[in-house]
Amino acid sequence: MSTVNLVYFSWVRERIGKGEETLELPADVVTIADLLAHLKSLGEEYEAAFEHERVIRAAINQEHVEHGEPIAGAREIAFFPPMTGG
Amino acid sequence: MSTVNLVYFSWVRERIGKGEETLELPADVVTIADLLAHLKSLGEEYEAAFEHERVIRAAINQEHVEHGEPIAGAREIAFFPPMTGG
Amino acid sequence: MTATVRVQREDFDLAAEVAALCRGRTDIGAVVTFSGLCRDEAGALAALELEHYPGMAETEISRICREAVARFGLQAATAIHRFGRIAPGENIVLVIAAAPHRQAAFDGANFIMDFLKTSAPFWKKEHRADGSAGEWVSAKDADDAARQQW
Amino acid sequence: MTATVRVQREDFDLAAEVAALCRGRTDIGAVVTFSGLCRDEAGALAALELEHYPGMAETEISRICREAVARFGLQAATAIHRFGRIAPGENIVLVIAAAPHRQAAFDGANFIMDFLKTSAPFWKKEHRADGSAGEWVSAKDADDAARQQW
Repeated sequence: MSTVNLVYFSWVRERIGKGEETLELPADVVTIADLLAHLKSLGEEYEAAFEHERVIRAAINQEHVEHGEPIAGAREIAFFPPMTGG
Repeated sequence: MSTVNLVYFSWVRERIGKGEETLELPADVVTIADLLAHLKSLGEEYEAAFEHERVIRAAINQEHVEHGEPIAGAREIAFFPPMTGG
Repeated sequence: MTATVRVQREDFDLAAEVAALCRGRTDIGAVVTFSGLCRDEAGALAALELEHYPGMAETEISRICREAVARFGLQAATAIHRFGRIAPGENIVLVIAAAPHRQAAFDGANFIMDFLKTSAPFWKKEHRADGSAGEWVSAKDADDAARQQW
Repeated sequence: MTATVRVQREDFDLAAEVAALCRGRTDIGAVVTFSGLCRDEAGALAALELEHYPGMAETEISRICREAVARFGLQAATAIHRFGRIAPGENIVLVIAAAPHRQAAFDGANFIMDFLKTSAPFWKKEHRADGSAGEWVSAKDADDAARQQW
Protein backbone atom coordinates (compact mmCIF):
# COMPACT_ATOMS: atom_id res chain seq x y z
CA MET A 1 0.00 0.00 0.00
CA SER A 2 1.16 3.50 -0.78
CA THR A 3 -0.39 6.85 0.04
CA VAL A 4 -0.93 9.47 -2.66
CA ASN A 5 -2.53 12.90 -2.82
CA LEU A 6 -5.01 13.24 -5.68
CA VAL A 7 -6.24 16.57 -7.09
CA TYR A 8 -9.05 17.13 -9.58
CA PHE A 9 -9.95 20.12 -11.73
CA SER A 10 -12.81 21.45 -13.86
CA TRP A 11 -15.60 18.96 -14.61
CA VAL A 12 -13.53 16.06 -13.26
CA ARG A 13 -13.62 17.84 -9.89
CA GLU A 14 -17.34 18.62 -10.23
CA ARG A 15 -18.30 15.04 -11.10
CA ILE A 16 -16.25 13.50 -8.29
CA GLY A 17 -17.60 16.14 -5.93
CA LYS A 18 -14.30 17.16 -4.39
CA GLY A 19 -11.09 18.89 -5.41
CA GLU A 20 -8.63 16.71 -3.53
CA GLU A 21 -8.29 13.61 -1.43
CA THR A 22 -5.64 11.29 -0.04
CA LEU A 23 -5.91 7.59 -0.91
CA GLU A 24 -4.16 4.37 0.02
CA LEU A 25 -3.41 2.50 -3.20
CA PRO A 26 -3.16 -1.30 -3.60
CA ALA A 27 0.25 -2.56 -4.72
CA ASP A 28 -1.06 -3.60 -8.14
CA VAL A 29 -1.76 0.03 -9.11
CA VAL A 30 1.43 0.72 -11.06
CA THR A 31 0.57 3.21 -13.79
CA ILE A 32 -1.79 6.16 -14.31
CA ALA A 33 -4.05 3.82 -16.30
CA ASP A 34 -4.14 1.38 -13.36
CA LEU A 35 -5.02 4.25 -11.06
CA LEU A 36 -7.88 5.37 -13.31
CA ALA A 37 -9.27 1.81 -13.34
CA HIS A 38 -8.96 1.64 -9.56
CA LEU A 39 -10.73 4.98 -9.08
CA LYS A 40 -13.58 3.91 -11.38
CA SER A 41 -14.17 0.95 -9.04
CA LEU A 42 -14.75 3.29 -6.09
CA GLY A 43 -18.18 4.59 -7.08
CA GLU A 44 -20.39 6.03 -9.78
CA GLU A 45 -19.10 9.59 -9.28
CA TYR A 46 -15.65 8.37 -10.36
CA GLU A 47 -17.18 6.35 -13.18
CA ALA A 48 -18.89 9.53 -14.42
CA ALA A 49 -15.73 11.61 -14.09
CA PHE A 50 -13.55 9.12 -15.98
CA GLU A 51 -16.19 7.77 -18.39
CA HIS A 52 -14.27 8.99 -21.43
CA GLU A 53 -10.89 7.94 -20.14
CA ARG A 54 -8.93 8.89 -23.24
CA VAL A 55 -9.66 12.60 -22.91
CA ILE A 56 -8.53 12.70 -19.28
CA ARG A 57 -5.15 14.39 -18.76
CA ALA A 58 -2.88 13.49 -15.88
CA ALA A 59 0.02 15.12 -14.07
CA ILE A 60 2.45 13.63 -11.57
CA ASN A 61 4.07 16.10 -9.20
CA GLN A 62 2.72 18.90 -11.42
CA GLU A 63 4.19 17.59 -14.68
CA HIS A 64 2.11 16.31 -17.60
CA VAL A 65 2.36 12.52 -18.07
CA GLU A 66 0.85 9.89 -20.37
CA HIS A 67 -1.50 7.20 -19.04
CA GLY A 68 1.24 4.59 -19.24
CA GLU A 69 3.48 6.49 -16.81
CA PRO A 70 4.43 4.62 -13.58
CA ILE A 71 3.22 6.40 -10.47
CA ALA A 72 5.98 5.18 -8.16
CA GLY A 73 7.31 8.08 -6.10
CA ALA A 74 4.36 10.34 -6.86
CA ARG A 75 3.48 12.78 -4.08
CA GLU A 76 0.66 14.42 -6.01
CA ILE A 77 -1.32 13.11 -8.96
CA ALA A 78 -3.77 15.36 -10.82
CA PHE A 79 -6.60 14.50 -13.23
CA PHE A 80 -8.31 17.06 -15.43
CA PRO A 81 -9.93 17.64 -18.85
CA PRO A 82 -8.06 19.13 -21.83
CA MET A 83 -7.00 22.65 -20.93
CA THR A 84 -8.80 25.74 -22.17
CA GLY A 85 -6.71 28.66 -20.91
CA GLY A 86 -5.22 31.50 -22.88
CA MET B 1 6.09 69.87 -73.54
CA SER B 2 4.46 69.07 -70.25
CA THR B 3 5.21 70.34 -66.75
CA VAL B 4 5.72 67.95 -63.85
CA ASN B 5 6.67 68.28 -60.20
CA LEU B 6 9.51 65.97 -59.20
CA VAL B 7 10.31 65.00 -55.61
CA TYR B 8 13.36 63.09 -54.36
CA PHE B 9 14.06 61.32 -51.08
CA SER B 10 16.94 59.85 -49.11
CA TRP B 11 20.24 59.50 -51.00
CA VAL B 12 18.54 60.30 -54.31
CA ARG B 13 17.69 63.70 -52.83
CA GLU B 14 21.21 64.10 -51.38
CA ARG B 15 22.96 63.24 -54.65
CA ILE B 16 20.78 65.53 -56.77
CA GLY B 17 21.17 68.24 -54.14
CA LYS B 18 17.51 69.19 -53.85
CA GLY B 19 14.27 67.68 -52.63
CA GLU B 20 11.98 68.93 -55.35
CA GLU B 21 11.84 70.74 -58.62
CA THR B 22 9.49 71.49 -61.49
CA LEU B 23 10.58 70.50 -64.98
CA GLU B 24 9.34 70.90 -68.53
CA LEU B 25 9.52 67.53 -70.24
CA PRO B 26 10.07 66.89 -73.97
CA ALA B 27 7.20 65.08 -75.70
CA ASP B 28 9.27 61.91 -76.22
CA VAL B 29 9.43 61.31 -72.45
CA VAL B 30 6.57 58.82 -72.14
CA THR B 31 7.42 56.45 -69.32
CA ILE B 32 9.21 56.53 -65.97
CA ALA B 33 12.19 54.88 -67.71
CA ASP B 34 12.23 57.66 -70.34
CA LEU B 35 12.13 60.23 -67.56
CA LEU B 36 15.08 58.61 -65.77
CA ALA B 37 17.08 58.66 -69.02
CA HIS B 38 16.15 62.31 -69.55
CA LEU B 39 17.16 63.28 -66.01
CA LYS B 40 20.52 61.50 -66.38
CA SER B 41 21.23 63.74 -69.36
CA LEU B 42 20.84 66.87 -67.22
CA GLY B 43 24.10 66.60 -65.28
CA GLU B 44 26.44 64.45 -63.25
CA GLU B 45 24.44 64.89 -60.02
CA TYR B 46 21.51 63.12 -61.73
CA GLU B 47 23.87 60.53 -63.19
CA ALA B 48 25.14 59.81 -59.67
CA ALA B 49 21.62 59.63 -58.21
CA PHE B 50 20.33 57.26 -60.88
CA GLU B 51 23.55 55.33 -61.54
CA HIS B 52 22.00 52.03 -60.43
CA GLU B 53 18.71 52.62 -62.17
CA ARG B 54 17.19 49.26 -61.31
CA VAL B 55 17.15 49.90 -57.56
CA ILE B 56 15.40 53.27 -57.97
CA ARG B 57 11.73 53.23 -56.95
CA ALA B 58 9.17 55.58 -58.48
CA ALA B 59 5.76 56.87 -57.51
CA ILE B 60 3.24 58.80 -59.62
CA ASN B 61 0.79 60.95 -57.69
CA GLN B 62 1.96 59.16 -54.50
CA GLU B 63 1.37 55.63 -55.77
CA HIS B 64 4.13 53.11 -56.44
CA VAL B 65 4.69 52.40 -60.15
CA GLU B 66 7.04 50.29 -62.28
CA HIS B 67 9.58 51.90 -64.62
CA GLY B 68 7.45 51.03 -67.64
CA GLU B 69 4.52 53.10 -66.36
CA PRO B 70 3.39 55.99 -68.65
CA ILE B 71 3.66 59.37 -66.95
CA ALA B 72 0.82 61.06 -68.84
CA GLY B 73 -1.37 62.95 -66.38
CA ALA B 74 1.18 62.89 -63.59
CA ARG B 75 1.09 65.92 -61.29
CA GLU B 76 3.85 64.64 -59.00
CA ILE B 77 6.54 62.04 -59.70
CA ALA B 78 8.81 60.80 -56.90
CA PHE B 79 12.12 58.94 -57.05
CA PHE B 80 13.68 57.23 -54.05
CA PRO B 81 15.75 54.22 -52.93
CA PRO B 82 14.19 51.03 -51.54
CA MET B 83 12.34 51.89 -48.35
CA THR B 84 13.73 51.15 -44.90
CA GLY B 85 10.95 52.14 -42.53
CA GLY B 86 9.32 50.08 -39.82
CA MET C 1 16.30 36.36 -15.75
CA THR C 2 14.69 36.67 -19.15
CA ALA C 3 11.20 35.36 -18.37
CA THR C 4 8.62 37.02 -16.13
CA VAL C 5 5.68 34.76 -15.29
CA ARG C 6 2.73 35.53 -13.05
CA VAL C 7 -0.62 33.85 -12.36
CA GLN C 8 -2.91 36.31 -10.64
CA ARG C 9 -6.50 37.31 -9.97
CA GLU C 10 -6.03 41.04 -10.64
CA ASP C 11 -5.78 42.71 -14.05
CA PHE C 12 -2.40 43.57 -15.62
CA ASP C 13 -1.07 46.79 -17.12
CA LEU C 14 0.17 46.25 -20.67
CA ALA C 15 2.23 49.44 -20.85
CA ALA C 16 3.86 48.87 -17.44
CA GLU C 17 4.87 45.32 -18.42
CA VAL C 18 6.37 46.44 -21.73
CA ALA C 19 8.18 49.30 -20.01
CA ALA C 20 9.58 46.95 -17.34
CA LEU C 21 10.89 44.61 -19.99
CA CYS C 22 12.57 47.36 -22.07
CA ARG C 23 13.82 49.62 -19.27
CA GLY C 24 17.44 50.74 -19.60
CA ARG C 25 18.06 48.68 -22.72
CA THR C 26 18.89 49.81 -26.24
CA ASP C 27 19.42 46.38 -27.79
CA ILE C 28 15.74 45.47 -28.25
CA GLY C 29 14.45 46.08 -31.77
CA ALA C 30 11.00 44.48 -31.64
CA VAL C 31 8.38 43.92 -28.97
CA VAL C 32 5.27 41.86 -29.72
CA THR C 33 2.44 41.68 -27.21
CA PHE C 34 -0.59 39.42 -27.23
CA SER C 35 -3.61 40.24 -25.09
CA GLY C 36 -6.36 37.64 -24.84
CA LEU C 37 -9.72 39.08 -23.81
CA CYS C 38 -12.99 37.64 -22.56
CA ARG C 39 -15.22 37.85 -25.61
CA ASP C 40 -18.99 37.91 -25.87
CA GLU C 41 -20.38 38.53 -29.32
CA ALA C 42 -23.96 37.51 -28.68
CA GLY C 43 -24.55 39.17 -25.30
CA ALA C 44 -25.24 35.73 -23.76
CA LEU C 45 -22.19 35.61 -21.51
CA ALA C 46 -22.13 37.18 -18.03
CA ALA C 47 -18.56 36.14 -17.27
CA LEU C 48 -15.97 33.39 -17.53
CA GLU C 49 -14.73 31.61 -14.43
CA LEU C 50 -11.06 30.68 -14.84
CA GLU C 51 -9.94 27.73 -12.75
CA HIS C 52 -6.26 26.82 -12.55
CA TYR C 53 -3.87 24.37 -10.95
CA PRO C 54 -1.83 26.51 -8.54
CA GLY C 55 1.87 25.82 -8.76
CA MET C 56 1.71 23.76 -11.94
CA ALA C 57 0.26 26.73 -13.86
CA GLU C 58 3.30 28.90 -13.05
CA THR C 59 5.74 26.02 -13.63
CA GLU C 60 4.25 25.09 -16.99
CA ILE C 61 4.11 28.69 -18.30
CA SER C 62 7.71 29.28 -17.16
CA ARG C 63 8.82 26.17 -19.01
CA ILE C 64 7.07 27.33 -22.20
CA CYS C 65 8.62 30.81 -21.93
CA ARG C 66 12.11 29.43 -21.37
CA GLU C 67 11.69 27.19 -24.42
CA ALA C 68 10.57 30.18 -26.53
CA VAL C 69 13.50 32.29 -25.31
CA ALA C 70 15.96 29.57 -26.30
CA ARG C 71 14.30 28.64 -29.59
CA PHE C 72 13.76 32.15 -30.99
CA GLY C 73 16.63 33.98 -29.30
CA LEU C 74 14.27 36.22 -27.36
CA GLN C 75 15.86 38.91 -25.21
CA ALA C 76 12.95 38.78 -22.78
CA ALA C 77 9.53 37.20 -22.39
CA THR C 78 6.59 37.93 -20.11
CA ALA C 79 3.47 35.84 -19.55
CA ILE C 80 0.69 36.78 -17.15
CA HIS C 81 -2.46 34.65 -16.84
CA ARG C 82 -5.43 35.67 -14.72
CA PHE C 83 -7.80 33.38 -12.82
CA GLY C 84 -11.17 33.89 -11.14
CA ARG C 85 -14.22 35.64 -12.56
CA ILE C 86 -13.56 37.66 -15.72
CA ALA C 87 -16.24 39.73 -17.48
CA PRO C 88 -16.56 40.31 -21.25
CA GLY C 89 -14.11 42.96 -22.41
CA GLU C 90 -11.66 42.16 -19.60
CA ASN C 91 -8.15 40.79 -20.05
CA ILE C 92 -7.43 37.08 -19.54
CA VAL C 93 -3.84 36.65 -20.63
CA LEU C 94 -0.84 38.75 -21.66
CA VAL C 95 2.24 37.50 -23.51
CA ILE C 96 5.18 39.71 -24.46
CA ALA C 97 8.22 38.74 -26.52
CA ALA C 98 11.21 41.01 -27.16
CA ALA C 99 13.92 40.33 -29.73
CA PRO C 100 16.47 42.15 -31.89
CA HIS C 101 14.33 41.58 -35.01
CA ARG C 102 10.63 41.42 -35.68
CA GLN C 103 10.07 37.84 -36.86
CA ALA C 104 11.61 36.34 -33.72
CA ALA C 105 9.37 38.51 -31.56
CA PHE C 106 6.25 37.53 -33.54
CA ASP C 107 7.19 33.83 -33.53
CA GLY C 108 8.08 33.86 -29.84
CA ALA C 109 4.78 35.37 -28.73
CA ASN C 110 2.80 33.12 -31.07
CA PHE C 111 4.66 29.99 -29.86
CA ILE C 112 4.08 30.86 -26.21
CA MET C 113 0.35 31.35 -26.85
CA ASP C 114 -0.02 28.10 -28.81
CA PHE C 115 1.64 26.06 -26.07
CA LEU C 116 -0.02 27.95 -23.24
CA LYS C 117 -3.44 27.15 -24.76
CA THR C 118 -2.81 23.40 -24.80
CA SER C 119 -0.38 22.85 -21.90
CA ALA C 120 -1.03 25.38 -19.14
CA PRO C 121 -3.52 23.99 -16.59
CA PHE C 122 -6.42 26.46 -16.89
CA TRP C 123 -10.09 25.74 -17.51
CA LYS C 124 -12.87 28.15 -18.44
CA LYS C 125 -16.48 27.86 -17.31
CA GLU C 126 -19.22 30.11 -18.64
CA HIS C 127 -21.60 32.09 -16.46
CA ARG C 128 -24.58 32.87 -18.65
CA ALA C 129 -26.29 36.25 -18.75
CA ASP C 130 -29.73 34.65 -18.27
CA GLY C 131 -28.57 33.06 -15.01
CA SER C 132 -28.76 29.49 -16.32
CA ALA C 133 -25.94 27.08 -15.59
CA GLY C 134 -23.05 27.60 -17.96
CA GLU C 135 -20.88 24.99 -19.62
CA TRP C 136 -17.20 24.27 -19.32
CA VAL C 137 -15.55 25.56 -22.49
CA SER C 138 -14.43 22.67 -24.72
CA ALA C 139 -10.86 22.37 -25.92
CA LYS C 140 -10.52 23.08 -29.63
CA ASP C 141 -8.91 20.70 -32.12
CA ALA C 142 -7.60 23.85 -33.81
CA ASP C 143 -5.53 24.61 -30.73
CA ASP C 144 -3.87 21.19 -30.84
CA ALA C 145 -3.24 21.67 -34.56
CA ALA C 146 -1.69 25.07 -33.89
CA ARG C 147 0.68 23.53 -31.38
CA GLN C 148 1.64 20.67 -33.70
CA GLN C 149 2.87 23.07 -36.37
CA TRP C 150 5.91 24.21 -34.32
CA MET D 1 -13.66 53.24 -39.45
CA THR D 2 -11.57 50.19 -38.58
CA ALA D 3 -8.09 51.55 -39.31
CA THR D 4 -6.30 54.30 -37.40
CA VAL D 5 -3.18 55.57 -39.17
CA ARG D 6 -0.86 58.36 -38.08
CA VAL D 7 2.57 59.59 -39.18
CA GLN D 8 4.00 61.83 -36.50
CA ARG D 9 7.17 63.20 -34.96
CA GLU D 10 6.15 62.63 -31.32
CA ASP D 11 6.18 59.31 -29.45
CA PHE D 12 3.03 57.18 -29.08
CA ASP D 13 1.41 55.62 -26.03
CA LEU D 14 0.94 51.86 -26.49
CA ALA D 15 -1.63 51.46 -23.72
CA ALA D 16 -3.69 54.45 -24.84
CA GLU D 17 -3.82 53.14 -28.42
CA VAL D 18 -4.91 49.66 -27.33
CA ALA D 19 -7.50 51.15 -24.97
CA ALA D 20 -8.88 53.39 -27.73
CA LEU D 21 -9.23 50.44 -30.05
CA CYS D 22 -11.00 48.21 -27.48
CA ARG D 23 -13.13 50.82 -25.71
CA GLY D 24 -16.76 49.87 -25.23
CA ARG D 25 -16.43 46.58 -27.12
CA THR D 26 -16.83 43.02 -25.86
CA ASP D 27 -16.43 41.25 -29.21
CA ILE D 28 -12.62 41.44 -29.42
CA GLY D 29 -10.86 38.26 -28.30
CA ALA D 30 -7.26 38.96 -29.28
CA VAL D 31 -5.09 42.06 -29.59
CA VAL D 32 -1.56 41.81 -30.98
CA THR D 33 0.77 44.81 -30.85
CA PHE D 34 4.12 45.26 -32.54
CA SER D 35 6.50 47.97 -31.37
CA GLY D 36 9.60 48.61 -33.45
CA LEU D 37 12.39 50.32 -31.53
CA CYS D 38 15.60 52.07 -32.47
CA ARG D 39 18.27 49.52 -31.61
CA ASP D 40 21.93 49.98 -30.87
CA GLU D 41 23.78 46.89 -29.75
CA ALA D 42 27.32 48.14 -30.19
CA GLY D 43 26.99 51.63 -28.73
CA ALA D 44 28.01 53.13 -32.09
CA LEU D 45 24.68 54.77 -32.92
CA ALA D 46 23.73 58.23 -31.67
CA ALA D 47 20.34 58.27 -33.37
CA LEU D 48 18.39 57.41 -36.51
CA GLU D 49 16.98 60.12 -38.74
CA LEU D 50 13.68 58.98 -40.26
CA GLU D 51 12.79 60.69 -43.53
CA HIS D 52 9.36 60.14 -45.07
CA TYR D 53 7.24 61.15 -48.03
CA PRO D 54 4.44 63.22 -46.48
CA GLY D 55 1.04 62.29 -47.81
CA MET D 56 2.14 59.11 -49.53
CA ALA D 57 3.31 57.63 -46.21
CA GLU D 58 -0.16 57.94 -44.68
CA THR D 59 -1.88 56.79 -47.88
CA GLU D 60 0.31 53.73 -48.26
CA ILE D 61 0.01 52.64 -44.61
CA SER D 62 -3.77 53.10 -44.76
CA ARG D 63 -3.93 50.94 -47.86
CA ILE D 64 -1.89 48.20 -46.14
CA CYS D 65 -4.09 48.33 -43.03
CA ARG D 66 -7.31 48.14 -45.05
CA GLU D 67 -5.95 45.14 -46.92
CA ALA D 68 -5.05 43.43 -43.64
CA VAL D 69 -8.49 44.15 -42.17
CA ALA D 70 -10.19 42.58 -45.21
CA ARG D 71 -7.82 39.65 -45.56
CA PHE D 72 -7.71 38.52 -41.91
CA GLY D 73 -11.13 39.73 -40.77
CA LEU D 74 -9.62 42.18 -38.31
CA GLN D 75 -12.04 44.12 -36.12
CA ALA D 76 -9.63 47.04 -35.92
CA ALA D 77 -6.10 48.00 -36.90
CA THR D 78 -3.80 50.82 -35.83
CA ALA D 79 -0.49 51.86 -37.38
CA ILE D 80 1.60 54.78 -36.16
CA HIS D 81 4.98 55.59 -37.71
CA ARG D 82 7.29 58.27 -36.36
CA PHE D 83 9.66 60.46 -38.34
CA GLY D 84 12.53 62.77 -37.39
CA ARG D 85 15.41 62.04 -35.03
CA ILE D 86 14.95 58.92 -32.89
CA ALA D 87 17.47 57.81 -30.25
CA PRO D 88 18.32 54.18 -29.32
CA GLY D 89 15.66 52.69 -27.07
CA GLU D 90 12.94 54.96 -28.50
CA ASN D 91 9.89 53.79 -30.43
CA ILE D 92 9.81 53.98 -34.24
CA VAL D 93 6.60 52.22 -35.20
CA LEU D 94 3.49 50.74 -33.59
CA VAL D 95 1.09 48.29 -35.21
CA ILE D 96 -2.01 46.90 -33.49
CA ALA D 97 -4.40 44.27 -34.82
CA ALA D 98 -7.60 43.16 -33.08
CA ALA D 99 -9.63 40.10 -34.02
CA PRO D 100 -12.04 37.58 -32.50
CA HIS D 101 -9.32 34.90 -32.44
CA ARG D 102 -5.59 34.94 -31.90
CA GLN D 103 -4.17 33.73 -35.21
CA ALA D 104 -5.94 36.44 -37.21
CA ALA D 105 -4.57 39.09 -34.85
CA PHE D 106 -1.01 37.68 -35.11
CA ASP D 107 -1.22 37.35 -38.90
CA GLY D 108 -2.76 40.81 -39.31
CA ALA D 109 -0.04 42.57 -37.33
CA ASN D 110 2.70 40.56 -39.01
CA PHE D 111 1.29 41.26 -42.49
CA ILE D 112 1.04 44.99 -41.83
CA MET D 113 4.65 45.09 -40.65
CA ASP D 114 5.98 43.09 -43.60
CA PHE D 115 4.27 45.39 -46.12
CA LEU D 116 5.01 48.54 -44.18
CA LYS D 117 8.73 47.65 -44.26
CA THR D 118 8.84 47.32 -48.03
CA SER D 119 6.08 49.70 -49.24
CA ALA D 120 5.74 52.63 -46.86
CA PRO D 121 7.97 55.54 -48.00
CA PHE D 122 10.35 55.92 -45.04
CA TRP D 123 14.13 55.95 -45.05
CA LYS D 124 16.54 55.67 -42.13
CA LYS D 125 19.87 57.45 -41.87
CA GLU D 126 22.34 56.76 -39.07
CA HIS D 127 23.89 59.44 -36.90
CA ARG D 128 27.01 57.89 -35.43
CA ALA D 129 28.04 58.26 -31.79
CA ASP D 130 31.59 59.34 -32.80
CA GLY D 131 30.17 62.23 -34.83
CA SER D 132 31.27 60.81 -38.19
CA ALA D 133 28.87 60.87 -41.13
CA GLY D 134 26.39 58.01 -40.92
CA GLU D 135 25.08 55.87 -43.73
CA TRP D 136 21.60 55.44 -45.12
CA VAL D 137 20.33 52.08 -43.88
CA SER D 138 20.19 49.54 -46.72
CA ALA D 139 17.01 47.68 -47.55
CA LYS D 140 17.23 44.02 -46.63
CA ASP D 141 16.57 41.17 -49.03
CA ALA D 142 15.01 39.40 -46.04
CA ASP D 143 12.31 42.07 -45.91
CA ASP D 144 11.39 41.49 -49.55
CA ALA D 145 11.33 37.75 -48.90
CA ALA D 146 9.07 38.27 -45.88
CA ARG D 147 6.63 40.21 -48.01
CA GLN D 148 6.66 37.63 -50.80
CA GLN D 149 5.47 34.90 -48.44
CA TRP D 150 1.98 36.41 -48.04
